[in-house]
Parts: sequence; structure tokens; C-alpha cells
Amino acid sequence: MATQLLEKATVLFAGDSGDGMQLTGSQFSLTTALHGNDLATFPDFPAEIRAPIGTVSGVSGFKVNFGSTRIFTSGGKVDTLVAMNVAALVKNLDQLKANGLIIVNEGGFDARNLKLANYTAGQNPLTDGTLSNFQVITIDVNKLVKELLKDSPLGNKDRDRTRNMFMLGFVYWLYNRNPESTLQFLARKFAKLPDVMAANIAVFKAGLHYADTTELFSNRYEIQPAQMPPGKYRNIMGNEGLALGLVAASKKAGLDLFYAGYPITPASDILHELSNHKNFGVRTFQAEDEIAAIGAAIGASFGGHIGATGTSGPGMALKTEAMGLAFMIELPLVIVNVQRGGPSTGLPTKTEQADLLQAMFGRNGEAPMPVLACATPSDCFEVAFEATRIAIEHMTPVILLSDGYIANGAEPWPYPQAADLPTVTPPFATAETPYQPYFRDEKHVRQWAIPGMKGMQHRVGGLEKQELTGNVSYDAENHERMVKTRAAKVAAIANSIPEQQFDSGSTADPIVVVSWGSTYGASKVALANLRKEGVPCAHIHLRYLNPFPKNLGALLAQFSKVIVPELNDGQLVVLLRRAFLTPTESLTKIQGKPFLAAEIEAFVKQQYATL
Amino acid sequence: MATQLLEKATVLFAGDSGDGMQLTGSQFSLTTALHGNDLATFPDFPAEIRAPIGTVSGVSGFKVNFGSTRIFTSGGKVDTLVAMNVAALVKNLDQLKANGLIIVNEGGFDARNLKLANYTAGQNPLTDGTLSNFQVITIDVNKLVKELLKDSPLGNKDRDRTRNMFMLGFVYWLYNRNPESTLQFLARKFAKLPDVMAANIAVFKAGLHYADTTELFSNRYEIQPAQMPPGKYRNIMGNEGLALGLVAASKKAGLDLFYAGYPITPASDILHELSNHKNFGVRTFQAEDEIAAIGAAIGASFGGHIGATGTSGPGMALKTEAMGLAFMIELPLVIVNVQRGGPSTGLPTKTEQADLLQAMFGRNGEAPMPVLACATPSDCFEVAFEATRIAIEHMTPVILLSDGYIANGAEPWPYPQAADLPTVTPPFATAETPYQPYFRDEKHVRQWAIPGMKGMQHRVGGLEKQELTGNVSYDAENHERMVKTRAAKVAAIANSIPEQQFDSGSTADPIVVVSWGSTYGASKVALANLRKEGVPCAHIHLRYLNPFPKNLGALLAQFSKVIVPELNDGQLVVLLRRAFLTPTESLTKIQGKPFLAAEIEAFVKQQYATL
Amino acid sequence: MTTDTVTAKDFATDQDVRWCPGCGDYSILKQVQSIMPELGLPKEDIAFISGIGCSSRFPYYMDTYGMHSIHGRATAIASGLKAARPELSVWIITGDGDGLSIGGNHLIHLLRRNVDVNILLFNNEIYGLTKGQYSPTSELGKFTKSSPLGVIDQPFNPLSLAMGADASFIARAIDRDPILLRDVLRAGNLHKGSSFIEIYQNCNVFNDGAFDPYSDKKRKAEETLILQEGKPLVFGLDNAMGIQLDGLTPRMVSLATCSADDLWIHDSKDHTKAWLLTRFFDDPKVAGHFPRPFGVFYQQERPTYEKAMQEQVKQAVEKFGEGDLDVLLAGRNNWEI
Amino acid sequence: MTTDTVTAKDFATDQDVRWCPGCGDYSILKQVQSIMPELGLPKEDIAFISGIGCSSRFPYYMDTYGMHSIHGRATAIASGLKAARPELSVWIITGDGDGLSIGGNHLIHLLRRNVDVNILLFNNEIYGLTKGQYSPTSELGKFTKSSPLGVIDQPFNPLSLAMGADASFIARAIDRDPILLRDVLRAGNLHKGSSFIEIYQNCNVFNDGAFDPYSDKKRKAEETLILQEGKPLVFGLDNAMGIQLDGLTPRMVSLATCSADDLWIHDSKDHTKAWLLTRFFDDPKVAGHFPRPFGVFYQQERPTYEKAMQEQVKQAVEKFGEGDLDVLLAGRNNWEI
Ligand SMILES: Cc1ncc(C[n+]2csc(CCOP(=O)(O)OP(=O)(O)O)c2C)c(N)n1
Ligand SMILES: Cc1ncc(C[n+]2csc(CCOP(=O)(O)OP(=O)(O)O)c2C)c(N)n1
Ligand code: SF4
Ligand code: SF4
Ligand SMILES: [Mg+2]
Ligand SMILES: [Mg+2]
Repeated sequence: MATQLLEKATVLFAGDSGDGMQLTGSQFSLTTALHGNDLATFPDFPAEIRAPIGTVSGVSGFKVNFGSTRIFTSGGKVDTLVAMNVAALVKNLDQLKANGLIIVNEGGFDARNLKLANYTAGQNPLTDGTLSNFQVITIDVNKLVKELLKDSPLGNKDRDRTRNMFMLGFVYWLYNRNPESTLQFLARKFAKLPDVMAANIAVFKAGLHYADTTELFSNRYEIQPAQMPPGKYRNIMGNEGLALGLVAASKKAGLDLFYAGYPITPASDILHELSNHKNFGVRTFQAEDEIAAIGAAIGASFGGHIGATGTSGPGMALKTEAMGLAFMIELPLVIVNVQRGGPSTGLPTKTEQADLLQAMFGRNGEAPMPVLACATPSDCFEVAFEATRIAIEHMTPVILLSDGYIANGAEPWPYPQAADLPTVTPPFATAETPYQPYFRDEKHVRQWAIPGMKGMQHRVGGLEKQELTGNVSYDAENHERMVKTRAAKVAAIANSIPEQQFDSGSTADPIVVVSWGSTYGASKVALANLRKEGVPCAHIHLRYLNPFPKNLGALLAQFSKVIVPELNDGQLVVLLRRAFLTPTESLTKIQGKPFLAAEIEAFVKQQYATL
Repeated sequence: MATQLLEKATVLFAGDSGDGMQLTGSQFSLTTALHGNDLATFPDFPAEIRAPIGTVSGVSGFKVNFGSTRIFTSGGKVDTLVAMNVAALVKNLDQLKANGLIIVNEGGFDARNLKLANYTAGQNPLTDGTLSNFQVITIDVNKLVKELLKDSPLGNKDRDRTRNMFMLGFVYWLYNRNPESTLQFLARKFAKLPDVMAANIAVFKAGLHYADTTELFSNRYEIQPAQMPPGKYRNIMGNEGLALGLVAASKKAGLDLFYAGYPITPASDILHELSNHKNFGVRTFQAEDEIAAIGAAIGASFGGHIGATGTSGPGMALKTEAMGLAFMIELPLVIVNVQRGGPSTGLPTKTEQADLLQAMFGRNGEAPMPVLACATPSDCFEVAFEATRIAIEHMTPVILLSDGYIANGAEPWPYPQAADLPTVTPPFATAETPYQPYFRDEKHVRQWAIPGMKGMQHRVGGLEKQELTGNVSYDAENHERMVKTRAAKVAAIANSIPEQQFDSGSTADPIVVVSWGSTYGASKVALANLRKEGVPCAHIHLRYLNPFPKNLGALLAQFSKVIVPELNDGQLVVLLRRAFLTPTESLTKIQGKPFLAAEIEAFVKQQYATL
Repeated sequence: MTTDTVTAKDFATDQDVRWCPGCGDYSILKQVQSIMPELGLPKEDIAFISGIGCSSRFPYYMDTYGMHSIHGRATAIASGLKAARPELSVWIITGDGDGLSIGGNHLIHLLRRNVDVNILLFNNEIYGLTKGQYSPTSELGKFTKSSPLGVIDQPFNPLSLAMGADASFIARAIDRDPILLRDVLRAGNLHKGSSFIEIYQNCNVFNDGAFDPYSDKKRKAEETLILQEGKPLVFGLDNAMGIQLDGLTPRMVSLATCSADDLWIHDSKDHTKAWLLTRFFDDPKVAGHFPRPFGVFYQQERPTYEKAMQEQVKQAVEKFGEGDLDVLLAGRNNWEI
Repeated sequence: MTTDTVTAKDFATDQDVRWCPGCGDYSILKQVQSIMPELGLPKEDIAFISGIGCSSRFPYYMDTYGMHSIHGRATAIASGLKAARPELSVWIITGDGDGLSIGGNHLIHLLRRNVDVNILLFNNEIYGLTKGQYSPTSELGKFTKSSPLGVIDQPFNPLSLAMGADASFIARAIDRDPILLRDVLRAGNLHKGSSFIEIYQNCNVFNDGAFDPYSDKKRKAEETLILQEGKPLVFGLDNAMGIQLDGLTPRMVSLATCSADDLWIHDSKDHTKAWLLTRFFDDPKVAGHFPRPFGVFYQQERPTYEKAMQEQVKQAVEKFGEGDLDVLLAGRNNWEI
């Protein structure tokens, strides 16, 4: 049996919502990460909990892009598609590379499934030539599993649920993965259900063996460990990284984290994750709604914890009034928006970047807040840490934008050592001088006195306040000064953040691509390809959207073309025009899914042609 | 007794919150309007219901600017200041013209009042030379009223409450006003309290007579009727005009108006006003909060009424999620924001224009809505009518921005005849073709089917919907098309609104001042003065902020300098840069009060000098 | 459309029903559709308004006018719709999260106002759509995705809450007893005023079996107390048990030792009794617990909000005459130039 | 600071008190300041959190930590503060609009969670700060700025609502009875859990005299029923009248014809009795109406939210050890390159 060395590959597991594709994909990812590959994943599931079985709208998919080189997106076209039923095949066929491999569960192609996927009687994609440009392997997993488990004490439903393990084992063999961590996982997960454990392990191994023994393949694939910088790695999902970033920053600030949230897709996992870390002094508060959540977080911050709250678009809308309060009382607070397709309820399980202007301007009155965005699952950790640092050290609410794509995506992460993380210093009031709640330091930051600090009792609130004393003031000039000072305080954060660097290229290039948030990966890959092809373009990725890094305007001014790819109708463009009057070329995609590198490449080339 | 003819004058009535200055000012305004003068008013009162008596923060003022020429602002410096007590004098002295007239109630300058206004014992502005540059008339109104009413059956408190009438009568004499309408007003207001009526009338007349007989003046003033276009006039306050605009448009559309609100300064009066017009089929719903208010209005629109809701900044923040729903389900809805000083609770009784960007961008996802702004109290009527027309004819929520300055201000209004108002045509579905809720006409407008229409049952909602059918759709391309179509629908409104005109000047001038909302008046006066002085500048006033009139970009491109005065930190500027990359000079004032024309003049001159 | 030819099927739409197989929502949908013809209204005069949640997908499956609105706000939206259009039959579909968590305030305000709508609160004691966090009706100590160490928030007693908010009609039903569910729906529909109907609904994915005591064939008789107007409160196998009132204190008694005449007779007009019934809310795992009542607890006639609003419009017309726009525009004081 | 030397005055700030002269808020401020020393806590361990409204200006006048937050959200903010800092004494100041209209939902959720705070709801049956619109406690038919034809919304019964939300402590007081007000404040402070205290407060500008029946010297005795633990319910001039319970039905009786021993004895632990007392809510203009009860209606010990939260943190530490950041960052599966 020959082993073919590949540089990278993309595998897509697709099946019905009930087929366990998310678990299958996660296991494959973990094993692949442990194998030393770099990777990126992209789960894609329906908005319904259990969309109608067998229908196209009920298909759940999990895509893994992995390689021996660095991986920056969850991949474009797919090399290997696992299709558990007709609908899964139909829905994903257009993602497959020409001559790509399809592994089909024949059991999912019976008359019922064909009908549910809208095939007329007698038609079947397995036989009608649809798949003639692909390599197809057909296995009747249903039958095999039935046979294998015929003596199992499990009921039919539970038996059928193991089918995904067959496919997982099969693909492990194909890509030469080590089954060990999955075997351990199954043992742990079903520790209390020995029959279920036995069945799953048996089926998983059956998949492995079936691939090995049936001579379906003339070769298997090997993707060698990637040349990643040496260090300790783990797999991390975006929401998980974000949660850990909050915990880490709170610890480095010597504060307890108080996270208040109301469940909403795709932000709920932050709440779930943090509720498991109470031994870090983390308190999680599931509030009655998003307003109560930010309210409770403000209360906790007033009490000297670091308050944080997370949500997605519709919940963000509800928080805006309270964000204004947090802004006025100048307390640290982290507000996370894991963006999803909008507007309104929109596309709850899909990704989008259309809440940037809401983050910037979605409040009554002049209430500028720092806004940061995460680029990748592991970047979520860093940005959450940084957002928390800014909130605490600058006594301000901070908005952190993530999105559904990175929130649910995963990648290997060279996690840091606690000791190497920077210390965060809350500007606590000291007893040296009489406490004045709105006395400010040279960064315009006020001092923080929390209940329990003797002699520093004071009142804060949403009415305009007098400089220094914080007493209510309706004085005209005082109001103007306070508005300007609060703006200056946020602007001054630019002094404490790094200057903007190039991700690739330099001012010598005529074109620059400016990305933000999750469009990082696709932009990076596109730029690498373009430069290979000789298109002279640079890449700037923005972590800080407000304030911008100090040198950004000067940098952009040096390019003939500034190209801004965004998963919205052109929102960063508004901010660049506002700040620098930069003429920009906007590349937008509003389809609930991430850019393909190829889309960015094509656009840049087209723009290059007009230079 | 000589009568001096004046072109215009500004009178400011100032006293304690309990002194009835708002009523005094309104009466003076009404009489002045009936006299045929043009006028503009500006009430200015504390946020507290009854701020501590006698203190500067408790002062309530009402300013009336009136003339025989057209009046566009509530005036700059004051000619005549009526001061009921020390605090009223202290607070307003800097508004007085050099050599201006002060009419002082000496009874309000006793030791207690002096102390409350922070005078140290023995000091008194009446005697310490503070007023040497002014004409001062001192009357002990307290004593006179006490004497006058010594036989009145009224209690002390009620007697004291009539003091404002003395001043009113006094000023009527001075400015030659006809007392008749005020006498009628008092008779009507206190019809059920004959003693109170008698006392008020007696004191009012006493004021008139006192001025006439005491020879305090060598002359009185006359301000002749203004040269206003002929027609029928009435006085109108901004919120009142806005309410009438909503009623009128609903009638012209053949729909009932359903107004849902939650009280908030300075928007509450719209609710109050409309609750008096139930005989027009108007329903008012005082909701439990702003979210319920917009919710109920959406429900009413779904039911085929024209739903409207009004609020101010903090309430607007709460409505943003539901605005997204209204945008998705494409129902007519008018959302009024009477802006006040922000952020957060801010300066509730002061004016500001700082919610423009919130109106534009304060929603999750891509949800552009038409935004209009009112310029003056009477313009409130027209813009409310127009906003309602757009909402109905284009099936979209529309945001209407007013502010505290015009909401509470008043001016004479050449009110229209109902028959002359345009007809509004709701795009009701017809039975000709099978109803498809998201079928659109050439303006991208969908048809409206309301409960009770047979065979047109359909479901709407906040999830993304399929073109034509309106069924839920998670399809990628459909989503992109729908986002673009909804934006195109709003953009297409530019075809149904007038092209932008100049308020004064033309493209021949090198400078243009672009105003929006309530800065209209000050800008207009400034521009008139500037042009008189030979500064070549034009004036564009924007009623439509989204979409902009079609020709706006082309117009602006023809000027060397675009100056944008705003009562915020530069928000329209963001929109102009976004739309046209227009370099702008921003003139901002964030003091909770309107521009003075002089401030705009100075800025324009300074900019002119750098040309 | 003549309404007497209409059947349940006419109320189905062409949309695929997208709940999980086995979800209790199916039964509720079926019972609602099946009583629709009894309304005696054409389909176009009926509206279903929902918030967000699994349950809130309901309107897509009803061939009436409908809105799948935003989380927690169906009550507010329906209030506006009914106030504007009193002649419509308006149904609100909500969940324990949608109606009691984010939407709690609009719900209690609607109830006190007595807007004449029917509120069906699908209580599955969990957040279904967001995949399994605890809700305001989840029991103390419950392990869920967001409470890995157990819930520490005392749950609401939804019917007590509704009574606290002066609801004029409250009832409880369960997905697995279609006959009772239909009876309750009918009664709610007939009631003029806000009808608050809590429906226990099994979420077989995230909270399977939460209401088994009340539907399980073996336990049902002991655990449920079916309320029947004018009838004594009896329960248990062969109705061998009854409830007696000893002063303010309800007691369970055996009919072997006590005559049915001495039992508490159900009177849905009695406010205090209804309150006491809402307090039959024990954990069925606790010894000596009371059975859980089902049926109509309380109904009271009082003026509805939309009628009062209509009345004011009528009065205003009587008093001031049909509004004349020209009079309004001219105001009280005007002059000519 | 030794707390025993502290007096009411120490709790005043240097800010001018800005309520209208004659406003009932002054008395409430005074009584609160005067019981503060009895808390036995240094000033820095006390926090007053308010929403928006006339009443909500309160924190500016208390020399403790304080927040004048946004409309309706004090309850949410205080929940977070107390959960984070259980050792603080947290007081919520709210109005009938702030607490029951826009803030109704946070209020009922706080009550069910039993966060150990004291809620003072200043009920003046009007919106004061926005100048006189009706509130959710304004009576039917009332003419206000926003109801020129009379209110059509049935008002809340705030104490019934609180009981519906499973409040663990409810009480009523009035601005003009300082002694009773102080007693109730003390009881609320001592209660471990959410103390919901409704305080009738005269708004002499927009709703003057709303509570005159309960404060007017001449009518007070007939119109108020002062609840005293373990004592019979008596009222009227010379306590000549009493309340008896006839089954579930309360009746007013004359003590001339009935012995005090047969009267209803106040027991603030009795949930059903407390409920019945909240229903003593008649319009005093209606003949045969019951007197309005004042004092502590109900108190029940049950676990507080913040204690349970603290407990979980402790348990987590016991089970998993004090969190080690390096272990957290490394996760379960990692590898070295
Ligand atoms: C403003 C807002 N917050 C949160 C959500 C997410 N969300 C959708 S449904 C839901 C709760 C669902 O629970 P429930 O109302 O009990 O309905 P079920 O799914 O159980 O039928 C939540 C939190 C949302 N859509 N909008
Ligand atoms: C979001 C929001 N909506 C509305 C308001 C306006 N507002 C301020 S206080 C208030 C109600 C006041 O009534 P209440 O709570 O009874 O307090 P009171 O003034 O009577 O003490 C309202 C509606 C606001 N500040 N914020
Ligand atoms: S998740 Fe639960 S409630 Fe939702 S559809 Fe599935 S079974 Fe029903
Ligand atoms: S308006 Fe009423 S509640 Fe407000 S301060 Fe004045 S008297 Fe008190
Ligand atoms: Mg639920
Ligand atoms: Mg009030």
C-alpha cells in the first residue's frame, strides 16, 4: 500500500443533524492537531435544533483544513467529502474539488432519503452520472453497523448513533491518523455507559479495519507535521479562547471575573465555558435578558470585579442604553459581540461582520468606546486579554467583536505560560489625597474606588457630571469639556497600543489589503498567492478599530489602492473615510459565510489591472 | 409718551421654577403672534421638577425673540430681562445686551434669596454696581401683590402665585401688546376657580397700570407686524407640530394613527398632544417601556394602522432591536427621536444633535433606514407628514429626528388647508394576482396585506426570508440579494424626494454651510449677516439625511470649503465623508444649547480668511 | 369562505414542520389546528404572534396571519395589534424563556391590562432553541449547559406569577393530554380578556421526561388533579383521593374516610381558591406532595383593554365630533395676514 | 470608623436635596438615614443603587457608595453588585414607574432569585420626574397628562405581584408614618433575602393627596390596618373593629360583638394569609371596603442567591483546587513541537 505525501487536505464530514457530524469533526481535528498538523475548522449547522431528518436544510457539516504548512482558513474546495445521506451529498457537492473523493453511506440513499432530498422516484445521484467527475466509495454503513452490533444490548436508536464512528475510523485510516486519542475520548465520554462505549469503539475500529482490508484504495495519504514554531500547543476554539482570555486577564489584574450573559447563538459557549471555571473565582450570571446581563456586569465592576458580558447582534442592540451608562460612569467592562448574520434575527447560525458600525456608533449621545476585533480562534485569547487590559487600565467599557466563523472554528494554539502574560494594573484610588471620583491622570483616566474603601464613598450615574467631583452638573461649558475629555481618553489609548505593522508586504507595494476580524485568514492566504504570482500587494490586518493605531493614516496614504474585504456592506470603509478620507475599494460578501481566498485574489487582480 | 419703533426684540422671563415663567412666556408669545410679529421661543428649565427654591440651578427661563422682520432663531442677546429673584438675574446676566433693560422683582432680593444665590451677607447685585451697564427697574412685586390681594379669599401660596401676572402685564404695556387674549385665557383656565381667576386678572391689570402710571419709562416700544407671506397663521410648538403632522398624514392615507410611547423628556408632549385627538381615530398607548412601545406600534402597523412611536436618546437605544424587526418585515413605522443632551441620561432638559449616527448605524446587521430631521417648530409638521408618507408608500420604518430646542420652541405657522396636503397611498395588496408577501414593485416596495384581507394570510418575521415568498431562507445568495435589495429600496427613496436646493447663495460662492435639524435658524441668520458683510457663502439645509438628495454630492463638489455646524462632535461630517469623501470643516458646540448666529459667523469668517 | 366547512387541515401551511422528531410541540400544534374551526372565524381574521424559541416557530405552520417576531416581544406586539384591531382573534405563542425570562415584563403588563388575547406558554423548563440552558422554570439544582454545578435560581411558578399580575384567566394543560388541552384552548378562546395558558411540553432533546409524572400512564392518576367546574377535587387511581380545605389549609384525604360532599368543590370564579391551587407546586419527588392541577384555575369577567380604548375613541367622537383636520390644523388661536 | 459613634447626620452628603418642597421623599430620606447607624456597618460597606425618577435621586444624598443608574435597571445592577460582593449592604431605590413599569422584569427576577438586597419602592402612583403621566399603579379612570380621558389600564397590586414572584419578604409603609416606616426598614434590613418594601409617597405636585385616607388624622384609624406579629388584626377608632377569617373569606367585625381571640392573628410566616392581606386593596371610596394593611406582610427564610453562588465557587475550589492559570491554558490535550 503506497502512502502519498500531501502538503494539505480538506475533509468535510456531512450528514443529518442527528448523525453526530460535529463530534466526528472535532475528534478528527483533535487527532490531527496532536499529529502536529496546522489546521482550521469550520462547523456549519442548521438553525433548527433538529431540522427535518433527511432534508437538505437539516444537513450538518464540519470541515477540517489541515496541512504540513501553516493553515490560515478553514479551506476552500474540499478533497474528501463524507456524506451520510443524500441531502449531505447534494448540499455539499459544489464544494468538492474536481476528481475529489466522496465516501458515501449507501444506507442513507434509500427511497425515503432520496425523496426527502427532492429526488423523483427512480432517480439517484449515485447512479445517474452526477458523480462521474469524482472518485466515489460507497459503503452501506447502516447495514455493516447493524450486523456488527446485532448482539449489543443497545436499542436500535443507540446502535444507529454509532454510524459516525465508522466513518471516522475509515477516514483515520485514509489519512493515517493515530486512533489513540479518540479511543481514550470514547472511554471517558461513555465511562458510565459501558454498552454504549463498547459499541462505539467496536464500530470505530470496524471503520478503521474496513478501510484497511477492503482494498478500496490504492494508496493512503500522509500529511506530515507542519513546520510550526516550536512550543507547546493545544487545539482551541474561538469562544473557548475568548473565555480563557477573560480569565487570564482578570487573574493578571488580581481581580475576579464576573461574566453575565443571556444565551444566544453563537455567543452562548462563552457562558458555558466560563461556568466551568468557578475555581478561578469566576462568577457566571445567567440573566433574564441582555439588559440585565450588562446591568449585573456593571454592578460587579462597581463592586471591584471585572465585569464582562457577551452576546450577539440582537442582544447587543438591547445593551446599548446600559453601555452609555458604563461609558459615563467610566468603569471597566468588556462587552463581547460574537457577530452573526443580520439584521434582526437574521441568520442566527451563520457568520457576518455587520455589527461594526453598531459597535462604533450605536449609542445615544457622544459615547466613543474602544473597539477591538479577533482574527482567528487563538487570536480570540489575545484580543480578549487585551480588551480586558484596556478596560481596566483605562477605566472604560470596551467592545470586542468576534464572529460565528471564528467562534466555532478551531486551530492549534501555542498557548502561553501564565508568567509570560503581562500584568494588568487597575488604577485603584490611594488614600494619599482626598478621593475625587473624576480626577484624571495624564491619560485622562479616573481613579477607581470600590465599596469597602474607607472614606471614598461617592456616587456615580448617567447624568452629566462635574469635572473632578463627579457631582451632577448641567453647566454648558463643563458638559462640552467632559464630552471632549471622554473622547480624548479613548483616543489616548492609541498611545498604549502597538503601531500598525504589515502582515505581509510593505509601503513599496502599490496596493494594500486592509482586513479586520475573521477575514484575516482568507486575506492572508490570498495575499501569499498573489505575491507568488507577482501581484505587488501588502496586507494590513487591524486588531484595533477604535482608536486606530497612530500610524495607520500615514501608512494608508502611501498606497494607490486600499482594498477592504468585509463580510458586510462596507463598514470599515466608513471608518477609514471618516478618519483619513481614504478612498477605498470595498469587497463585500454578505452570504453568511467566510471569504474564499480565491475571491479576494480575483478582486485584487481586477483592481491591479486598473492601476 | 413716545413710542419707539423697533425692528425686533428679545425678552427673557426668568424666575424660580415655581414662579410660572413658562406660562408667562407662552402668553407673551401667543399675544405677540396674534399681534402679527414673527417670533421664535426658547424655554429653558431645570431637570428637577422643583429644583431648590431660590438657587441658580432652580431657575426657569422663557425667551421670546420677535420682530417685524422674519425671525429664525430664538435670539442671541437679550433686550429685556425680567428677573423674579437673585438667582434668575445672576444666571442670565451674561445674556443681556450692553445697556439692556432689567426689570427686577425686589421682593426676590431678600437676605434668603441672596444667600441661596451664593451672595455673602451684605452683598447685593442691585446695589454693588454689578448692573451699572444696564437700565434697571426695580419693583417690589411681592409687596404690591400682597397689598393688592389683601382682601382676596385666597391663601398665601395662591396669592403669591399670581406675581408672574404682574410682570406679564408690565411687559405688555412696555411692548404695547393687546391684553385681550390673555384676559380670555385666564378666564378660561380658571373658570372653575373664580377667586383664582379674579386674583390673576387683578394682578395682571395692576402690572399694566403700574407701568402706565408710574412714569418709569420715557417711552414704550412698538414692533409692527412682520411682513409675512399672507395667509392664515397660528402659533405652533415643535412637538405639537410633529403630532399634527402624524395625524394629518394618517388621514391623508386613509389610515388610523396608532401612537405608542413611554414618557421621556423632551418627547412626552407628543404623547400628551395625541392623546387629545382620539376623535381622529388616533389611539395612544402608554407602554410599560420603549421596547413595548415600538412593539405595540409594529403590531398596529401589522394590523393596518400607521404605527408611530416617539422617544429621546436613551429610549431610542432600547428600540434598536425592534427597529431591526420592523426593517426586516418591511412595515410602515415612524420612529421619532426628540434628541437631548447625552450620552446616557446626560442632560435631559437640554438640546443636542448627537443621535444622528445612532439613527444611521445603531442596529445589528445591515439595516439602513430613511432618516429625516426637522428644522423649526413649524417644519416639524411638514417633516412628520413627509416621514409618514415615506413610511407608508415605501413600506419601511422611518426615523425622524427632532431635538429639545425645537420641540419646546414655538413660532407662527402659516398652517395649510387639509385639502392642499398631498394624498398618501398605501401599497395595499390587490386580489388580482396571488399574494406574495415579498414580491416587489419597481421601487422595490412590497405589497401590504393586512389581517382581514381574504386569501392573503402570510407570516412575516425577523429571520432572513426568501425573495417573493417570504419563507424563511438560509440560502447564501438569497441573503446577499435581500440585503442589497433592502438597501436599494431605501436608496431609491431619493427618487421620490426633491433635489437639494440652496437656502441662500449658490454654487458661485466658494463656501457652503451645510446645516441639518435645528441649527437651521442660526445658520440662516448667520448666512444673511455674512452675505451682508460681503462674505461669499451659500447655505444648504438638509431635511433628508438618508438617503441624501440625489444631487447633493455634485453640489458639494463645487465648493472649496464645506462647513458643517452641528450640536455634536461632528456626526453629519461622517456621513458626508462616507457618501462623497467630502473634506469638511466641522464647527461643533456641545453645551446643551443652540448655536448663536454669531458663533457660526465667526467660524465662517475664520475659514474664509484661510481660503 | 363559509367557516362551517373548514377543518383543522385548512389551517396547515405548506411549510415543513421543523421541530425535532418527538417534540411535544407537534401535539400542541395539532390541538390548536383542530379547535380553530370552532372559532367560527374566517382564517384571515386570526393572527398568531410569537417571539423566538423552538415553540415560536409555530406561526409558520398556521395558515392565518402571523408574525415570528423577536425574543420576548410577542406580547407587546400582540397588544398593539389587538388594540388596533379588536375584531381579530389574536393568539400569542411563547416559551418559558421567551415569555418569562426576557419577555416577563410585557407579559405581566398585558395581563393586568386584560388585552383579549390567548397566550400559550410552551413550558419545557429549558431553552430549546439555544440548545439546553436552564430557563426561569428549571428546577433548583438542575444541571444544564450553563449550570454545570446546578441551578441556583429559584424557578418561577408561572400561574402564581400570572395571578400576582391580576390575570383574568389562567389554566394549565400538557402536550400529552390532547383532550384536556383542547378543552382548555376552547375555554381560553371563549374568555373575553387575557387567557394565560401554561402548557407543559416535553423537549425530548434537552429535557426529556421533565413532565413524565403527569403523563406517564402509571403515575398520572396519582400525580395530576384534573379541575372540573363545580366538581369536587379528586385524584388518584379510581379517584380514590380528594382535597379538603381545613380553614386556609388544603389537605389530601382518602375518599374511604371522607365523603365527596366534604371536598373542595372547584369554582373557577373563586380567586383565593385559584391562588391556593397555583401553590400546588411541589416537587413530585418529595414525600407528601400534592398532585399538580390541570385545567382552568380561574376566570373572571372584567373590561378588556381594547374595548376601553375603543370606547374612548367613540366618546371622543361623540364629544368633539368626528375629527376635522382643518379645525385641528387651525388650532384655537389664529390670525390672518 | 467605629460604627457606634455614627449618627444619621453622618449619612448626609454635601449635595442640596432637590425634591419639591413638601415631597414625601424627604421623610423617607430622613427615616433611612436615621436607621443607618443600626446597620452596624461602616459607611463604605453600604451601597445605594437607584434607577431614574424623582425618587431615584436618593443616592446623591447618602454618604455611602452609590449609583444613580438608568431607568428601571437598578435591580439588575444591584444583583450583580451583591452577587460579586455579598458582604455589602445593598439598597435599591426605585419608583412605581422605575420599578414596576420599565423595570418590572428585573424586579420579579430578583425576587425569585432572592438576592439579599432591600428594595424601597417609592409609590406615588404617578410619574413625577417626567411631570405627571399615569404609572402602573395609578387608579382606573384617573386623569393625567397622558390620559386626558382617564386611565384604562388596571393598576398593579405591587405586593400581590411580588408574592406571585415568590418574594421572601414583603411590607408596606407610608412616608407620613415615620415610626412604622423605620420599623419596616429595620425588619427589611434584618431579613436575609430580597426585602420588598412598598412605600406610599405623596407627590404633592402631580398627585397630591393620593394617600390621604391613610395619613389623614381623621380617616387614618378607619382606613389603615397596622400589622403586628402575633397580634389580632384590629383597626378603627379605639381599635373597635377587627378582621375575622370565615373559611377563606375575611370579614370585618365589630369587637363589640366578637372577641379579640376569634380574630385573625397576624403571622408573617403564613404565605396564604399574606396573600389574602395583599388583596385588601379596595378603593377607599367604595362602600364596605377593607382597611389597607401596613407593616410586614410576609417573611420567609430561604437560601439567598449570592450565598449559593459563593458556595459554588467554594465547591469548585474544593473539587478542582484553586484555579491554576497554567493548567487552564494548557487544556486537556496538548503537544509539543
Ligand atoms: C435578544 C435575543 N436574545 C437571545 C436570543 C437567543 N434565544 C433564542 S430562543 C431563546 C430561548 C428559548 O427558550 P424558550 O423561550 O423556552 O423556547 P423553546 O426553544 O424552549 O421553545 C434564546 C435565549 C435571541 N434570539 N434574541
Ligand atoms: C429609558 C428611559 N425612558 C424614559 C425615561 C424618562 N423617565 C425618567 S423617570 C420616569 C418615570 C418616573 O416615575 P417613577 O419611577 O414613578 O418615579 P418618580 O419620579 O415618580 O419618583 C421616566 C419615564 C428615562 N429616563 N429613560
Ligand atoms: S430542542 Fe426540544 S423544544 Fe426544541 S424542537 Fe427539539 S425537542 Fe422540541
Ligand atoms: S414631582 Fe412629585 S415626586 Fe417629584 S420631587 Fe416633586 S413632589 Fe416629589
Ligand atoms: Mg423553553
Ligand atoms: Mg412615581
